[in-house]
Amino acid sequence: MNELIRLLSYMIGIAAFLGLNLAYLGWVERKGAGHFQRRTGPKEVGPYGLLQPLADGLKLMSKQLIIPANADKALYMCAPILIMVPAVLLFVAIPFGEHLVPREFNFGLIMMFAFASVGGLSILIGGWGSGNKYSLIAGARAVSQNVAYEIPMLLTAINIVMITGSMDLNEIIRQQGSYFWNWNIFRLDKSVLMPVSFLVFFICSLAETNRTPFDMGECEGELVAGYHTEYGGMGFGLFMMAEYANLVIGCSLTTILFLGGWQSPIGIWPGPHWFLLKMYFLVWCFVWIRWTYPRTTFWGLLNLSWKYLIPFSLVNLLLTALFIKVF
Amino acid sequence: MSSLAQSHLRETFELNIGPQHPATHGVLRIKVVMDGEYIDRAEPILGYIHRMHEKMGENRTWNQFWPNMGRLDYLSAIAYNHCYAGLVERAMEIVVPERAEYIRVITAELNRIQSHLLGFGAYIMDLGGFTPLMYAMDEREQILDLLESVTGSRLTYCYFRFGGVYNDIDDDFITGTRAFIKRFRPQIPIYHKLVTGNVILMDRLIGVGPVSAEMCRKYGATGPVLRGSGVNYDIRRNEPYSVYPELDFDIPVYKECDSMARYMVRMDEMVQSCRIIEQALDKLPEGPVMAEKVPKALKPPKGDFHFAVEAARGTFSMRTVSDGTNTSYRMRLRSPTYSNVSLFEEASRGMLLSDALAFLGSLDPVIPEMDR
Amino acid sequence: MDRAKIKRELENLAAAGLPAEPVQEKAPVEVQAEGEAGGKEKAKKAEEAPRKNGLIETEYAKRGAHLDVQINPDQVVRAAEILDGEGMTLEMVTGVDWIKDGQLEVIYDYSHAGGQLFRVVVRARVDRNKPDIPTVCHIYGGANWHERETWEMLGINFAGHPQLEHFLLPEDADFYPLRKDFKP
Amino acid sequence: MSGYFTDIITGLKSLAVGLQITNKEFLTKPITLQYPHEAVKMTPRYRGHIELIKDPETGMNKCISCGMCEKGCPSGCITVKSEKRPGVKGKVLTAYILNFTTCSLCGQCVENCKPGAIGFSNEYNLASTRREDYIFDLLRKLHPEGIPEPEVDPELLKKELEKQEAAKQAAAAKKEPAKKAPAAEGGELKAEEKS
Repeated sequence: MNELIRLLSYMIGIAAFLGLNLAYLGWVERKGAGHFQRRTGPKEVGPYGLLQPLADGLKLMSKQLIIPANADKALYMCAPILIMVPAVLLFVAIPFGEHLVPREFNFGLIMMFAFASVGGLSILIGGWGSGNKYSLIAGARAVSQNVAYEIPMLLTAINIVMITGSMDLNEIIRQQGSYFWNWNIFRLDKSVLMPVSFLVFFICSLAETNRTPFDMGECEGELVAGYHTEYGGMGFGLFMMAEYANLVIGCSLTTILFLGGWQSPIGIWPGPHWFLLKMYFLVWCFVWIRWTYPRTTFWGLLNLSWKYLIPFSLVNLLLTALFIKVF
Repeated sequence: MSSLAQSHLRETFELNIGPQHPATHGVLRIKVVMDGEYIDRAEPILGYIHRMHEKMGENRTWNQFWPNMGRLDYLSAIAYNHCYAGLVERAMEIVVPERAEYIRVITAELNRIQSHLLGFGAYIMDLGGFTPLMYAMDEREQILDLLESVTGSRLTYCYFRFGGVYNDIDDDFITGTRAFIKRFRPQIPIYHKLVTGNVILMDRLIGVGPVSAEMCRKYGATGPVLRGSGVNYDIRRNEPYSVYPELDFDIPVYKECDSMARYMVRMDEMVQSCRIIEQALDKLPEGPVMAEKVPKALKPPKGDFHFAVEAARGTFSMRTVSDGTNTSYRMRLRSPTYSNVSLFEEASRGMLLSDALAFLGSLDPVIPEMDR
Repeated sequence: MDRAKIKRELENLAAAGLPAEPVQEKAPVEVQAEGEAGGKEKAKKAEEAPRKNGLIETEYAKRGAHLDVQINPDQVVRAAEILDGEGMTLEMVTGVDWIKDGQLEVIYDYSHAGGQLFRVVVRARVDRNKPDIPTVCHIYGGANWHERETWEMLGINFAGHPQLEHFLLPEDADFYPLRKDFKP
Repeated sequence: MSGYFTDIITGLKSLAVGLQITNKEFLTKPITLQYPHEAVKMTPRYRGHIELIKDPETGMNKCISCGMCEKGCPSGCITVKSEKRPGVKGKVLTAYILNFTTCSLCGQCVENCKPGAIGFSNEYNLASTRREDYIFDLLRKLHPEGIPEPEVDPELLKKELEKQEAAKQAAAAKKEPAKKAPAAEGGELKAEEKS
């Protein structure tokens, strides 16, 4: 019975956390974009435009759902739902605090990667199912991009597993003790390239979430809106929300693996607030980057992956193995 | 033969870029035959905003044709004003007062900066960076305010008149312009830091869309496209009009022939325009701004006349055939974008889609001017 | 670029074109005679008549061109070749409808792309009922669009043009708007 | 190989510089003008739609209904309606209709106007969903409270009446040659112009 109540409260909690994030990250992004560009961003609906997400949501929900004539109906309909599933599901494994975790899996890391790759699949389904050439190109791009970036990402994750000897996310955090020099990003005694490794992981999570400068899938300059060109109303809304959900997941994972999760950087009051602080800082960096850089080309992106990220993560893997053996 | 050998049967598909597409800033349509991500053939299709300005020139009096000049290239309308004024003044042999000529140059150069600023911002937006556009817009607003205070309009200027300009400039405008230049100069290095030096942008522009000087010649491409191909050709220098010979400025030329070169030409031209404006303000003589005795009902002599100016996008020239009446017998507008974009079909062959759009943006097309 | 050479060659070209039309063979003599006679009315009449083939050196400051040459329609390709060899660029192609003479005039504007100030205007007149003129597309790629537009607006048929399709006007346009007898 | 690492370093540096610039902009105040809450100040030379100018002495417009604005307009968007009233010098403007939907704000009409009866207004925030809202009667705009009647000059009225009477008499006297009546009218007009 107790377990049931616990599960129920976690479900409600996650749903609330997710909903709040999806709505207000959009607001944060628009407000941030505004201020990066010498303007103010949304400010008319509610104080500081805080009710803007509600207005947007209402607008999207009240729109008519149109299925294009030559779309594959089933695929077209299931793509936006499919993209939300892993995003929501993965919250189950994220340890927000030492005891604030819905379910501790001892293979949490693997699960994260396994489900995250469903996102790429749903983009392909959405792109293919729309029956639109722009969407199709975007879908193909997004998939090959995801494939290219999962390699360095996994290599980096293996690195962490080698250091901590565990795939349990909470265990990984626990091993990075309090004080920030114990975080994996600064574990120079395990491999001197750990900060670089963090950068690699960060870039990969940028690419995984399909955000500028790696938004090849939806680059509005070339492919109109990429894989969600044909989606309107809540279909589009789900794609947009999934982007933010993936953003939160990606940043959470980076926080867990490299920045010590809920551990305190100064040794006092460890808890979920540190987790959220670190995660939102990374989210902010994502927003910041988005409104600073232009988009890369597809070749530029693959070049980056194969010429820089993969060699670096491989070298790092070797170094870690060496360090662990020697020291 | 292995089944992995490349098949000669290529599967291509057609893709429409435009007429309503975020990559084209107007209603340009490009019918692209794609082979995967590569372009097999890209055919620009024009005419979505065709308004037959040339016919309008035939059934309006010379004075009545003025407002059309603001509606061709809405971004550098003053250069177009300049061309029309020069054309009819050449036909009528009207001598323009010196002050008016200086005012013409000052406003035309302000207009050029404004046009390049928007070109810069919109180009980076094409490449996915939205922020530089807003910074460029901020500076551009300052210019629009200045030009509004003297011409009365913000975009579709109808400011020049045969024999001078419509309004004299006042001290507020002069101090405002000087203040603007003072404010604008330090902005350019910031743009270069934020955008030009960015490794992502360099990766997208360097070596993309090569257009050789010979190709420019064959297609009649002018302006930053030609100067980005290493040809030092600028009507302001090579075919001097107005008071440009009295002013000291450089023509930026880049030899790389790629999109980056064209982009850099525009950026450097803004600096040169600042120089021109400063000198013109220093040299600004007193006197009238309209020639005396310009008849209200103009009747240029018979014959055909030609005049060319350097607009923001290249050589804009007009040819008119006058039959001695109060309307033109034939008015021909040669717009730079028309020639510049005509080389797109040949140059874009075999390009990646994203490169082709970076290339198209570097040609900086303004569609109403192209369609006329 | 050799100005004198361009002038000489174009002059020769225009002269070579003269005997091709038997009507025009007589005409220049006639005009000259009239000019010498100095009769006011006759001079006016000569002005009214369509221009004869030949090269005129115009004053740049007054006309905006240095050389103004009128040739036969079949010679425009040769003229383009001469000018192309000298590094000139084709700036625009356009046409004028001389409805009174029953002719259409095609005007080619050449300028020097290398930066020297030298503008050449090449004109050719075609019959209004049979407006055929060879294309210069294969020499100047840029002529493609200009010729296409001239065909569309004035109905001048550029023989050998790869793609004489509607361009600026709607696809079903069956009129030539820049012709003087066009009534919208 | 060294090029490989310098590429990475310069690349990362350029990216960092970009972030620095946007961050600086983030911390400075936005420069946008909150339009509906704050008004834009227009320059005095701003060319809005044209308007009739009130003569401060008489409180009337200065238009003499010559029609030069109508003729000079490239888009033909001006219609001047006027009529002759007894006892008033010249023609009286009854309506000055501007079809703003086709106006290109070129200012030819203002330049062509010899008496300086029209000028540019400073109105910029015109908005409507109906086309008819942009067919302005500028005379009505000038006098929103009602178009005042032009002052009748009693002397002129008397003269005119006399002339009309004379013309009538002349017409009655020479009834057969009807052709001469227009001549008399012409004379009347000329006299008016002189006065």
